[in-house]
Amino acid sequence: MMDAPLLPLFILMTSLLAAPILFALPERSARLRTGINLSMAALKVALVGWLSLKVSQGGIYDLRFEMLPGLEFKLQADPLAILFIALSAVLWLITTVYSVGYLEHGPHRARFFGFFSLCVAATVGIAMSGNLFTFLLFYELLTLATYPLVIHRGDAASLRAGRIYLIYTLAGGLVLLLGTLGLWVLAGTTDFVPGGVLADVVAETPLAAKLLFVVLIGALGVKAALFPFHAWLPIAMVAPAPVSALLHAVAVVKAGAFGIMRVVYEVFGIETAQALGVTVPLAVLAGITIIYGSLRAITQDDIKKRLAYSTVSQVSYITLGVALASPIAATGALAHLIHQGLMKITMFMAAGNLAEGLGVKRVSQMDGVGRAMPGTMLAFSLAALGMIGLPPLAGFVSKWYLAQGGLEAGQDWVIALLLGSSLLNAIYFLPMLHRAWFCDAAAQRDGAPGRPRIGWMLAAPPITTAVLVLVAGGFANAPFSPLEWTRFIVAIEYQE
Amino acid sequence: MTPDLIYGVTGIAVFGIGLVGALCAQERLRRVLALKLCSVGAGFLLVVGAWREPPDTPDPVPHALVITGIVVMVSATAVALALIRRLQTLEAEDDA
Amino acid sequence: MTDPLVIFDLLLALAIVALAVAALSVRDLYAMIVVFVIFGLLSALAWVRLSAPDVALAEAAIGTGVTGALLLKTLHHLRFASGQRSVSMTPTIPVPTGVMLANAAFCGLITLGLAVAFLGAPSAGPGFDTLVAESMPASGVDHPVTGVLLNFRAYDTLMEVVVLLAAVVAVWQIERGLSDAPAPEMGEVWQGFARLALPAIVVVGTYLLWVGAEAPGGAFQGGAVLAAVGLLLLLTRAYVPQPHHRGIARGAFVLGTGVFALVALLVAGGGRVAFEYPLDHAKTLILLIEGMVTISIAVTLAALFHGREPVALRMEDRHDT
Amino acid sequence: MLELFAATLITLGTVFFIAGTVGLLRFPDIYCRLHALTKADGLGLALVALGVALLAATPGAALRIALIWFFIAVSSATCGHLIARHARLAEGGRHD
Amino acid sequence: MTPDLDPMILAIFLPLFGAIAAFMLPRAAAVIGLVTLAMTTGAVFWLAQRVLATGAVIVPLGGWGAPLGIDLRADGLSVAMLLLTSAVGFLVSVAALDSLKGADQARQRQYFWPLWLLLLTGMNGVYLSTDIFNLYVMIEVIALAAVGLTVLSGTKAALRAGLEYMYASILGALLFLMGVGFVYMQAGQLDFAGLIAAEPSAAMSAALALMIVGLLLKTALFPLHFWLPAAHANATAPASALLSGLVVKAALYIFLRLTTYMPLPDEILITLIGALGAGAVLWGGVQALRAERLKLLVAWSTVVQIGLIFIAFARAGQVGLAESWKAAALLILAHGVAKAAMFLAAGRIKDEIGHDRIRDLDRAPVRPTLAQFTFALAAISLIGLPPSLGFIGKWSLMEGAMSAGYWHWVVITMIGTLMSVAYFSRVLSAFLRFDRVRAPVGEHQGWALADAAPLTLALTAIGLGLMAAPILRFIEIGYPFGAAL
Repeated sequence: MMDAPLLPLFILMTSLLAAPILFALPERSARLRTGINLSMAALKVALVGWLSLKVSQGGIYDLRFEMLPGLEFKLQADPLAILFIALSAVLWLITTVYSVGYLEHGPHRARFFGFFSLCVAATVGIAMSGNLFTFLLFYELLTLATYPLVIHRGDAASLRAGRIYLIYTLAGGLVLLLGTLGLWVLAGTTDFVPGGVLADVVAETPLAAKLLFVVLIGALGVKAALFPFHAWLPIAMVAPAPVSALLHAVAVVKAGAFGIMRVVYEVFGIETAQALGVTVPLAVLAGITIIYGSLRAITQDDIKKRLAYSTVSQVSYITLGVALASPIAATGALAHLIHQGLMKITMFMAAGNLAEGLGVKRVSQMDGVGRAMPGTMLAFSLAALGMIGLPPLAGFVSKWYLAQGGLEAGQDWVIALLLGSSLLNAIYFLPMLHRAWFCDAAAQRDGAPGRPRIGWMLAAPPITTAVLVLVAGGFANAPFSPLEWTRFIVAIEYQE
Repeated sequence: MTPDLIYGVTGIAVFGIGLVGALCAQERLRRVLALKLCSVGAGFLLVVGAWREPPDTPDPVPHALVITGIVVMVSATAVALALIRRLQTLEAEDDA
Repeated sequence: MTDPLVIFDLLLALAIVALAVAALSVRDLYAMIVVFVIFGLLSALAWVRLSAPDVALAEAAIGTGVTGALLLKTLHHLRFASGQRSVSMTPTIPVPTGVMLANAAFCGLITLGLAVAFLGAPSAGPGFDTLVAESMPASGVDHPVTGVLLNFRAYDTLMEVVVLLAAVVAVWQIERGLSDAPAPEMGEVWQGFARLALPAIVVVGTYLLWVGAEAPGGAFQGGAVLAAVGLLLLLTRAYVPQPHHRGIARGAFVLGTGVFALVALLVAGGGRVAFEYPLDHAKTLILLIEGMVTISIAVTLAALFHGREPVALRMEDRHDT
Repeated sequence: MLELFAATLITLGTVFFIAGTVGLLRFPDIYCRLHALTKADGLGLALVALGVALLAATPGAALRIALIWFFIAVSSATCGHLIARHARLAEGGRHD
Repeated sequence: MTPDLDPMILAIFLPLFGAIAAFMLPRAAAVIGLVTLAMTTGAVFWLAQRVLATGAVIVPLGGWGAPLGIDLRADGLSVAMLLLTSAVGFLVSVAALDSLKGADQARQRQYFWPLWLLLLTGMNGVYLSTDIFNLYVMIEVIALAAVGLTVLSGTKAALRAGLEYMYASILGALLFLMGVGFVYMQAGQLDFAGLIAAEPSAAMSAALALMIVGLLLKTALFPLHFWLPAAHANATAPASALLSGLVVKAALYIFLRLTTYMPLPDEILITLIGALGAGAVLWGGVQALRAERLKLLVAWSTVVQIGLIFIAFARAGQVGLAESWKAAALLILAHGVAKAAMFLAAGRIKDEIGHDRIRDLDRAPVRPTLAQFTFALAAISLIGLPPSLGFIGKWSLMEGAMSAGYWHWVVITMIGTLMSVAYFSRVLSAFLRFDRVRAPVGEHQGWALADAAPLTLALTAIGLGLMAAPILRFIEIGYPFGAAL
């Protein structure tokens, strides 16, 4: 089989090069734009499949490019990267279909899809970054590419939200720059190495190392919506549905969580971090975020805001799993990276369909929508049940591993936390399902005539992802399932 | 007391006076003149530096430099004055 | 027994400083210019005392003469433009006295510091004396200042001519052919004087240029004196610049720069670098350059005095942006 | 002998200059001032020039001094005329 | 007789002859200008190749050699500045072709080219000079040509700003000249080698102080920046781009050079210069936040960037100077490219929309999309977001400051970055707002060829970040400057 050392670069380029082409296309050539979008997305999925095959066979991909003396731009494709890229590639393909349908007659489509591509390129870059410096480059690119998407509507509300989003994320980026510089000055390298690069520094100047940890986690915590840096996420809900779907399920928050993973595992090294005594506070912070996000979600009437607070809560599962410093918890965290992505994107796309098809934007308007849009609501319900952790859905698998990991790490409170969180999830999701399926629509909508018209491009994506949620949970032990792949990664990170 | 000492201090004084004028003068024309004073002060310094106790002849290089400086300064002055003239014309048109 | 000349030096120095102060403090702008002209002439005298006749000539002709004429012309224009009103008005908000005093004190401190530095510097310190003396035979001229200007540091001099060119381009650009203040009516005596003076000035200017090779004088001084011809012609309205003269004027402006730069470039080759005149032709080349530069300087200075580009006056030009 | 004579001439010339200057400062209106200045200075200049010419080393130098005297005399006369003329015109303008 | 052509000589003489030709033949000025720019760029590339091959090169003009004669010297840093000048200059010239094409701009067209080519002569001269008096003459060439360009539009605001600029320029040059006088008195020499050899003394300190203050005035470091915003904001777009992107860099370059030859005698002075830079960053940032017009905002951002460059210079104190100049040089290059792009884009936006009031930008039914995009790209570099060259410069700045433990510079830089995000996002959010326009928005009005030059510049500003390592290696050629003289 042909060997392509530049494969990671090709994967990056499928979306990076698509962006300028999409920008340059005139607004009206919609078909061509859709064609480019879909073929690039499909190409990326194929390339990622090939790459993961090669990596599972032991292939090593490592591209370097000197930016400053000693400081390299470095792309690598390790299993952890593959996990994230695969998620992005698949969901990009699905979301692209959804966006094409969603924006069929909207304005500024050239701009939208250009930045959309850039955004995915940044996510892929973040995944494949071989050092913190490269990570920083893509992290900032992600901020810049998502800003125009967040304010896509161009009205006062979205601009206000955009400003808040920009302030949070750029400030976070600046702090990350500070942390990267600190790492570079302290350790003389910013490379991601399993086991970490800071063992010597921790031994010599633990205070500086602790400070560095706080700075880095603080910076990444902004994007990961870690309490107390989460406020931007619900506000950014003004963005169009596909943007919310992709950003919250994949790009932005996951980039933050992924970064925390890289920092704990490959900058500090899990043992060094444990020795430094920073993992438990991080786990506690994650725990607080989980509960806090769920509590806030209960009180939200706006569907997208409720989902957003749910994201705040759910993403911290990943942080929690990382911080517990147990291989089993880590497996759960990594699996949750995928599972939460699948579930959350389903729910956002479904919410978008409700708004598009029925004009339903609030929980209180959801009465009877199940009958009006059964496919969409079925998908939504599956994802919601998964979130709550109902076996055998995907969410159950990750929660199960997290709980076991908590036991293994001797942090018994995690069990209570997970149970409490599941309970809260049920409290804010089940009423939605109840309204959708068991309440009468007529009470609210004055005899909405017939079925709402949404095209297949809107209807199919959430159903597809919902099926994936089922599959990921049900066939968790199959080869190439997310769970199997995460075991492969954990073996590397824990250097077993 | 030799001429170089006397005129050196003179040159620095003239430079200083020009500096005050350049910073404080109100009228546009006077500011140009103040700058010209500064340039004369700088010229003094170079000419003084070139001076040698007679019968030695002075160093010709600074003389050349000062001549260059004088020509440069008249060019700059001409441009500044042209600006002033045009501005005044425009402002007078506005008043009218 | 002090040298009586020291007393003269001291008095002259005092007068120079006093005139400088007077130029900045006298209220009337016309008086200011007159005081400045006297100041310039006395400075030139001081430079003669410092054995710098070339510089004195240049300062008297260009630094004082041409500058004074430019200032007077501008003042005349300002008074005309503002309709005989006092020109001392400024569009800026008056600076508070406190700020002025602070500025003055600040400048005074700087001046004191400079004076201390000056007194600490070596008197008649190291210089180029020996180097110039050694290199003069290879320079092609006999007068050291000319040697420095046209040979050792010819590049500086070329750029100085470029500055003049830039100035005249900028001035033509700035003054958009707007109507000028009318020339003052001078009378017949003046006309007669001009007729008498013009040829004499031409002779003097050419003489200064020619003599520059071995004695004080040279292109700049000669050019300035010749520029006086232009000033006289313009003032007497014996010559009124016409739009169709612009081509010739442009040619005259760039003549010095162009020839200078061309010569500098063309002598390079065969192991020589730019500006390295072959020794046999050095004198000729320098004279050629000086001649062309003199013409340019004379015409340029006169054009700077005249100010605006001679374009056909149309109403729409007045608001040309 | 010659030097003494020259010195006397120069001193005398200086006296006239001083007298002219005093006149410039003390006389009431522009015409009187102009009168004092042109007359006294014209004579003073001539005397000083003559004295200096006597001291000149070469005939060429003496000739140059004579030329200088001539041109200054002519230009100062012209200047005097111009000033007076300007003054009268300005006055006429005021009376109208 | 075939003259020996030397790229250094060509870099100075080509624009000079071009200026003469453009002045003599006003109708063909644009063609002459473009050809000259292209040829000058070629000469500079030739020079770059020579410097790459052999290291620093020297031409003793007139064959005399310093100190009697004047030497031209090209090393990595000077060639980098030359490349910046001619390449940015070429693209700005292309943009000028379009932005000065109006029927009422005949005079502007006629005078733009000779003035700009004279300006180029002066700047190239500065970058190759090794003699402080020659530098004085060169900065005067620059000053006169730059003032001419500033007032090209002939509006009253431009003239007022131009006059203020003229005063500041002359004063700065005269302070420099006075410093030259002191150097002569003490050292008896005017070339850089003489400066290195000179003993420290009161006269040399005075000389250094005078020259530095003069240069700071010309480069507009806070609080000597008073002339800059109005001058840069009121000039026509291509002139603004040249003034802001290139002209202030000449004085900055002399400053960098001078301080390597005459080291600042005291740590306090370096801190002071850094503190002035910090003042520029903060004050300029506040003013940019308050600016009502787009071009004024961009001009204030220049004040900020100049301050940042001086912080980069001072970032690691006296000990760090051997490295700090590189960070400063990177920022100079980055700002040169990005600011030129930004001013051109701002000019395009103003042309298309008809005004540049930030408050009303979002009311415009016409959106010059490409110019707005260019503006955003340039802002990325100016804010210092990766992977732009501005980011690399800022990284170097902060890295040096952190390694030396000078945390205050890190903090100031971060505050400055946040402020720049704030003031640029004022503009960018206006671009992206649509709900205040009643008429249908013509979003693609701006796909004109005129956008090509600024867009290229903006993309270059970002792409150059990827080239930072070779750029750094290149500007180090011939360093330390003194040893190779």
